[in-house]
Amino acid sequence: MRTAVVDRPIDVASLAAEVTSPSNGALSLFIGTVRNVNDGRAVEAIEYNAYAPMAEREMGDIAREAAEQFGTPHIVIEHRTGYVALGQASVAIAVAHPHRANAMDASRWIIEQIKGRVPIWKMEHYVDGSRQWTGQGS
Amino acid sequence: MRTAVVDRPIDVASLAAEVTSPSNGALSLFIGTVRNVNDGRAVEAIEYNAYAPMAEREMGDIAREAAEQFGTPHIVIEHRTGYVALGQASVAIAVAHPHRANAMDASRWIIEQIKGRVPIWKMEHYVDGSRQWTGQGS
Amino acid sequence: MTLDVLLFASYADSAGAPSVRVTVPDDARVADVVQAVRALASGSGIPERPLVAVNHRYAAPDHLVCAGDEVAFIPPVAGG
Amino acid sequence: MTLDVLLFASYADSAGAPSVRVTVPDDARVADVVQAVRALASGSGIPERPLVAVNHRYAAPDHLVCAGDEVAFIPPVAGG
Repeated sequence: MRTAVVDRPIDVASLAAEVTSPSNGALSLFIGTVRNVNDGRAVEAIEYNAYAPMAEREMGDIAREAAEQFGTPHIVIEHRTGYVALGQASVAIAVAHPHRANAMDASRWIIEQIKGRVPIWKMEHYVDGSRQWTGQGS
Repeated sequence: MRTAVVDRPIDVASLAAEVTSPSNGALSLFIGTVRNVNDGRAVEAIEYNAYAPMAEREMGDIAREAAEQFGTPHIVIEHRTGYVALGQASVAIAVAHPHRANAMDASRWIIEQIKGRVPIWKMEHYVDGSRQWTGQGS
Repeated sequence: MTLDVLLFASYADSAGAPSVRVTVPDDARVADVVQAVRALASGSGIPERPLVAVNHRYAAPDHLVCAGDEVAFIPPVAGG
Repeated sequence: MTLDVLLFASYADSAGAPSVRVTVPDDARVADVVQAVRALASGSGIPERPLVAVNHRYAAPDHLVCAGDEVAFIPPVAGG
């Protein structure tokens, strides 16, 4: 089990390798990537800003809760901060489990938890040069 | 969209890259790996045997059905055949979609369809030297 | 007509070969091919109603088989 | 006691700074800290009931704040 807030590109293959073990039959990976459009506006990049020590703590709690709830310690979560270009990964979750349903349920639960409680915010940079914090009506 | 029956190791990072595009915000990967135990017996490796032309056709149908049902053409499926060692990938599914729920629903639907209708069989090789076809009571 | 029916996995093991040859009437249906295979000494291990594919598609028991069709008996699949 | 309250994202923009300093009674609770920040000119953009974290954990409005605690106001999160 490992969680991290990182300021460099996320290496999906290395996350996959990290949770792989012969006791597992299933590996579920979820990767959030920067999309070129949001609410109809053309996006150029997203800048992720974290309250890093608390984000690390929440991500650690989420991984521990998922490990208990879904029955596997083979969980790795990375969330990137800083300026992330189109198509690049902002978050990656890897869960390995003996059985596929649990692996998939766990990665889904984890991304919902991350979006609901990890103190990270995104500033969308638009193609027209403007920018705004996402989901804060300002 | 691409599907293939392959007789070499599956490169998960390359599958992920293949479906990544700036129009998508989510990438869901599912990887089935060879487990060291099944029904309480110690497994050494699994030999996958396919009715290749039909397996290719069924996988193609599944990808097309998923594309229509979940609304994304960004789907890649590979299934490996031959002798696959512990921990190695036997099947990999990559789905990218603008939204995460659809990406995750699609990859889950695809693995269930693969297990239900693609003509591939596995011969389990046990540590004790014996072997048998999985799930055929023989 | 004469057909070479493809067998896989446990069916191939049971027959001792990856295919068996049968002769069936020209208007034979999938069910008739199954019956013809099961009548062979090598086909006695094939169940009464195996899944059957014709030209790489699953086919119902009443599906009409034509000369040159690729007919295969499909044991319970176990991919993934 | 004197506290430096951490602000992030839109809250920091609204205050024009990543933190604001307030003085509150020694038996202050989270709600009192919020009130003190909102009473500042720079804190007028903070909502009435922001999410608050004390020492990296979400804390209820009646949570007692101690000198030296790390208090942060958390705008609606948007990670992932």
